[in-house]
Amino acid sequence: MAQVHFSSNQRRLTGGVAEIEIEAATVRELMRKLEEMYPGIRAHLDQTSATAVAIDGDIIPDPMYEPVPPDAEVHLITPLAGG
Amino acid sequence: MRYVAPASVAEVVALLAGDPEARVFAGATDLVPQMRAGRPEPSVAIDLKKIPRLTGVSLTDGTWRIGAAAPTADLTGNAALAADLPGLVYAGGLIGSDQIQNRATLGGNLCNASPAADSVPSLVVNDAQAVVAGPGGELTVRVIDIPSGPGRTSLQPGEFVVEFLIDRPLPSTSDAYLRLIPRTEMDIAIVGAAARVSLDGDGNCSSAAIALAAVAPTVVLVPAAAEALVGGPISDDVLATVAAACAEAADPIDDKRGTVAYRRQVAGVLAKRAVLEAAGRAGNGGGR
Amino acid sequence: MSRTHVSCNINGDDVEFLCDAGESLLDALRDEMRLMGAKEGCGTGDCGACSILMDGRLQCSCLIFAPEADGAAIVTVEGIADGDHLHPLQQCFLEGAALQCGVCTPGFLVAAKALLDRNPDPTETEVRYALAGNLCRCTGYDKIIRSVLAAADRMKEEVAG
Amino acid sequence: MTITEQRPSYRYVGTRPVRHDGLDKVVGKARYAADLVLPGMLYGHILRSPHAHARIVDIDTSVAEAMPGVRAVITGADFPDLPADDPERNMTRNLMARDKVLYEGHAVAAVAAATRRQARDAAEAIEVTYEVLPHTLDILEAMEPGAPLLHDDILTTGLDSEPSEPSNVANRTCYERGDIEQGFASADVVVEGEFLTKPIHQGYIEPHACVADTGQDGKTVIWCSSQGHFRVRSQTAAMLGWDTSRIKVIPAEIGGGFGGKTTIYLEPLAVELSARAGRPVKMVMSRDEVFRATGPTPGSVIRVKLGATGDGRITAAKAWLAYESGAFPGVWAMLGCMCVVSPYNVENFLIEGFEVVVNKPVNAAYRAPSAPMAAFATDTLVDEIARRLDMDPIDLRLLNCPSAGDQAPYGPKWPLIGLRECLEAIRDSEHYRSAPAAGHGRGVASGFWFNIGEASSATVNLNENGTATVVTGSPDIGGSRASMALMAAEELGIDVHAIQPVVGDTEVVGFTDVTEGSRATFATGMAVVEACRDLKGQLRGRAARMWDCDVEDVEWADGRATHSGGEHEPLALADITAEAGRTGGPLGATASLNARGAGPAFSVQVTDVSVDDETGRVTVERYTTAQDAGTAIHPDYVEGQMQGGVVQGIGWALNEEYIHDADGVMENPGFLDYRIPVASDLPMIETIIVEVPNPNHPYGVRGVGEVGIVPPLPALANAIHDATDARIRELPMSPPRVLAAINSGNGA
Repeated sequence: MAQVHFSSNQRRLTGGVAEIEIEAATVRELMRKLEEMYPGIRAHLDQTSATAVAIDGDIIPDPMYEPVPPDAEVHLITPLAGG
Repeated sequence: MRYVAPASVAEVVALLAGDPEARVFAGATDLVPQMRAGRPEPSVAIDLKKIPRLTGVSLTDGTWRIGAAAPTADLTGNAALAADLPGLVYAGGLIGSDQIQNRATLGGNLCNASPAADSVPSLVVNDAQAVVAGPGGELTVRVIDIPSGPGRTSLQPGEFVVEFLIDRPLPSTSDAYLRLIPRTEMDIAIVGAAARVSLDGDGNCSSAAIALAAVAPTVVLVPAAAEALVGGPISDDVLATVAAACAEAADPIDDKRGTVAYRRQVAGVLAKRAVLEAAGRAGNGGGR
Repeated sequence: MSRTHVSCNINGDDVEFLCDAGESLLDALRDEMRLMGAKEGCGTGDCGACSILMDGRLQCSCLIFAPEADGAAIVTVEGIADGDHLHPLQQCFLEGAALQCGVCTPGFLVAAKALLDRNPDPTETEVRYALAGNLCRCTGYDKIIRSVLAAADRMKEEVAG
Repeated sequence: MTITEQRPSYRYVGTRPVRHDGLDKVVGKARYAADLVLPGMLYGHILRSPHAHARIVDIDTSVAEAMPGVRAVITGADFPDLPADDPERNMTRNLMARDKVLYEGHAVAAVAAATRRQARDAAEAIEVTYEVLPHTLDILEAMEPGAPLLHDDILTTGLDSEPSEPSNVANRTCYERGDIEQGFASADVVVEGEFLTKPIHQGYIEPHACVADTGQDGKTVIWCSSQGHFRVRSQTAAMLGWDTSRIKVIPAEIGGGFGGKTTIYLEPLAVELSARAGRPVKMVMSRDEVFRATGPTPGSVIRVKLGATGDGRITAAKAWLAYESGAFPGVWAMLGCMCVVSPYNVENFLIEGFEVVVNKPVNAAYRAPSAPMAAFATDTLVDEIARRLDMDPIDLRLLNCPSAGDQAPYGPKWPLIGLRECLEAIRDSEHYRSAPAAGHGRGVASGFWFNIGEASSATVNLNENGTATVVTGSPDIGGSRASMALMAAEELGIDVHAIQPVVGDTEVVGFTDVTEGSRATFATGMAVVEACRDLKGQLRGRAARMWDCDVEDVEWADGRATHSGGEHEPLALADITAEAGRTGGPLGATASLNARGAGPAFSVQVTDVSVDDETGRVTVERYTTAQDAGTAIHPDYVEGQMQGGVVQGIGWALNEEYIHDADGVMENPGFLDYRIPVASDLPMIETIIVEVPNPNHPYGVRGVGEVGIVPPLPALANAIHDATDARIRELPMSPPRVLAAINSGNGA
């Protein structure tokens, strides 16, 4: 089970839930399940530019097909820019 | 635009007389940036650097003659001049980089008429005269009478500066120039202050002149500061009076480089320091 | 308007070119002579990337009207090596990693050469002030200053040796 | 100096060879974009808005089109208008205004003509009728209801309730953890302040330049100066509405970028002008244009409040950050939020950030974007805590230092990081152990930057003489070619100068993301290593064929094949490449990857300054920086990045700023009054390379390009305070501002 953490912005869509466990093999599956649980969350993530995920601390900018290891820690965040 | 490089003052006078859009230049360190910023090109750019009289630096009969088109590097490289007029030479060595100092000139620094021109306060405290050529021949004008406002001079159409005349300083006399810039090089002065001080045998100040840059539309002489100095030793009290007189004489503006309050305060600080530096050299006999 | 004819010596070669009177020597070197070593970083004499020597004097070629070069001897970065033998400054810049992007490097080399020609044994402070007219945004100047000092040492050794 | 944690010893990695592209650069032969000349080439010139905010009523190009030498004139109407949800829409509207100009310097039209002069004259002859609109330049003013609106479609995202009216605030970002009330309640010391910074330009010495040659076949070739030619291709395609396969981009040498060349400004205009004129078109910006129209980093207003216990443990942090993005929104406030307290373990925090548009040039990335301003606030206040508690500022930071497994404020757990090692390196440095000279003030600060991975490709070809060519898609902005060659040399076991590292164009190497986020040596280096390892497998196979043995019996080490049974004389790489045609053909390998596991970067710095208390002039007397490089592949260029970052930070702290007049016109668009540091302003910048290898890279590389710019802002503010008792919370700390602070006696 991956642990998915929500930022305070995102908690508006999760009814205040800060952290849940989800069984998902890929980010795509994880997103599908999140959308089922919290309708509108994907649009919210797009709108707030939270289109990257951090899986066990590694920030992945375009993650849809990314595998999610068991017990991974997942955060939904902004893709980084750099100079 | 046409480019011409006449060989004589008379040719320059004739060119200027025939074309009000013609312009003389030497280093072009102001002209080129102004053209790039959109100022119209002159019809004719008259290069003064091929006229030996305008690029020479010489001492004759107790008077220094500095060509208006001599690059300031030729001042800093002249040991005898630097011994006599260390403040002026130091000021010339502050104008931009080595690259700039191989082009920039006292004539250009004066006639571009920036209130922040580094060499002008030193010319003024040394009571420099400018030889001006024009349709009516040559005349000699005090340098302080030439700037009339930012970018403006009292020179009439067809006139240009040929050379500067500065009497050698008397014994136990020296000058100094200090400026405040944010970096160590390459900036325009936020404030500049020049001082010329003469000491008598007792170490009392016998004559003085203080001039400020970048605190008014033109260079400012501060007679009140000079008066405070003359007649006694250069004490902390006197220096405080000098600083206050300079802050009072300053009439600056707020702009991208500094504020009114800053310029007033620092004008006093730099004037005080310039007096001390000049007096220190004068106390060692000055340049003689 | 007819163009101005200029004859001069560049890096040891007598050359002639035509230019507009208001054109900078920098543009003439690059456009007419195809000498691309001098760069335009500012066009106003503030960055030194276009530094050249004209009659032995270090100058910003962006501030020189091209016709001023008539009769002059000009040295650009392309002219400071002795054939295939690099100038000690060039060698020390390479060994000392004194360049990152390299666009300011030609100007620094010419300015540093002007310094060492006039002062073969400069202090760190003298080097810093002599190169204050050359902007570098990559290096923080540290390795440039060290490399100029190293070149000065090497040139003294060559003279002594 | 280098302080290294345990790691393998290497033969080439960590050495300091002369860079491969160095010779061309010291003899003036290196080819930058502005150096290219093509037969028949025209010159382009852009007409720019004189107004900060105005509606374009009409553009009349007829006079310009009839002028001598003019071959093409274009305006915004000549490009497709991208739909509102297209991610490149703002980019295209920045390159050429449509409907409205949003800042002074915004491009309105462009001309191609036979000479530069003709192009400029024609551009100036284009008649634009503007309806001038009210403008807004100040972040806080722009956030107010009723402020002049730049866009009528910005509805702030991230608010508790969806706004119904548009505003200049693009988004609100929030990070929150623990109980902030309780955190402050348990604090013995609470410090807070508001910190202001101005927009700062990257200040690369080479202005933007490109040449485009568009043929009758509908294809174009672009030579340009950029940090990423694949992005030039995609952005140019987006603006033109073209398929990317019609565009080939050839990277020229790049004369500095620092983030400012991660986006485009000229290329689609040059392509379109070239298409219309049927001739190649060169476009080169003036320095003035670079300042007015290309990428500064944002100005900011940041309010931070910190609480700490009496023994120095930070218990709570509250941060409010507003970043101005220029005329179109960016991601700057979000990044600032993610960095603002990251060098500290804080259990309770509330971080809130706002992205605000104003009538200034559109911001671009600049070296650790958004982190320096955030650190300026936080690390100044941390210094105040240390003073209040009479604690050593390094000890205070060590006490609150995160390490692997701690939760970073922006969410995930920290991987292996080297902040502690950097703090210890400074604490133990000769600089820190010796007292500052009399009258000098000392300041310390730390900084964080993420570093990123992204996509990279590399092709390594072995030549018949035993040399190798390494082709990557990463423009080299600071010596990365030398790093690629060193890693390839280490892998293949051949001399670093037997390797020719090359930056390939968009048609000869696989897709590679922009050189940004300190990623080139990390991610592209990883691709080079992967390709080399593939080649080593091939080399073993070829040796097996030459020896007629099983490949399992061939080992590869130190650049040669050895037979495990010792039955054959070892074969050097050159022996195998010489026979390659007879053993299966040329030897080459390609690797393309999306690099994972970028290692976060930290830097800790200490500086001593003197302050003239009568004029407010600050002199940097001494400076030492420690930075975790992971592994320094080429230490010279690691030091160069560290020193360059520090000096850019010094410029930002002391003198650099965008100055606009009341009409929104930039007052200092040149190096005379936009004051980047000159050589005589500085001491030597002493470097301590800390090496805590990144376990996710074959050689332990972290990026080194960015984090060095983060600590100088607070380090200098802290040093100035130490020297004068004046706490300055607004940049730049120029002489007038420092003197005003001294005059007002504002000790914190």
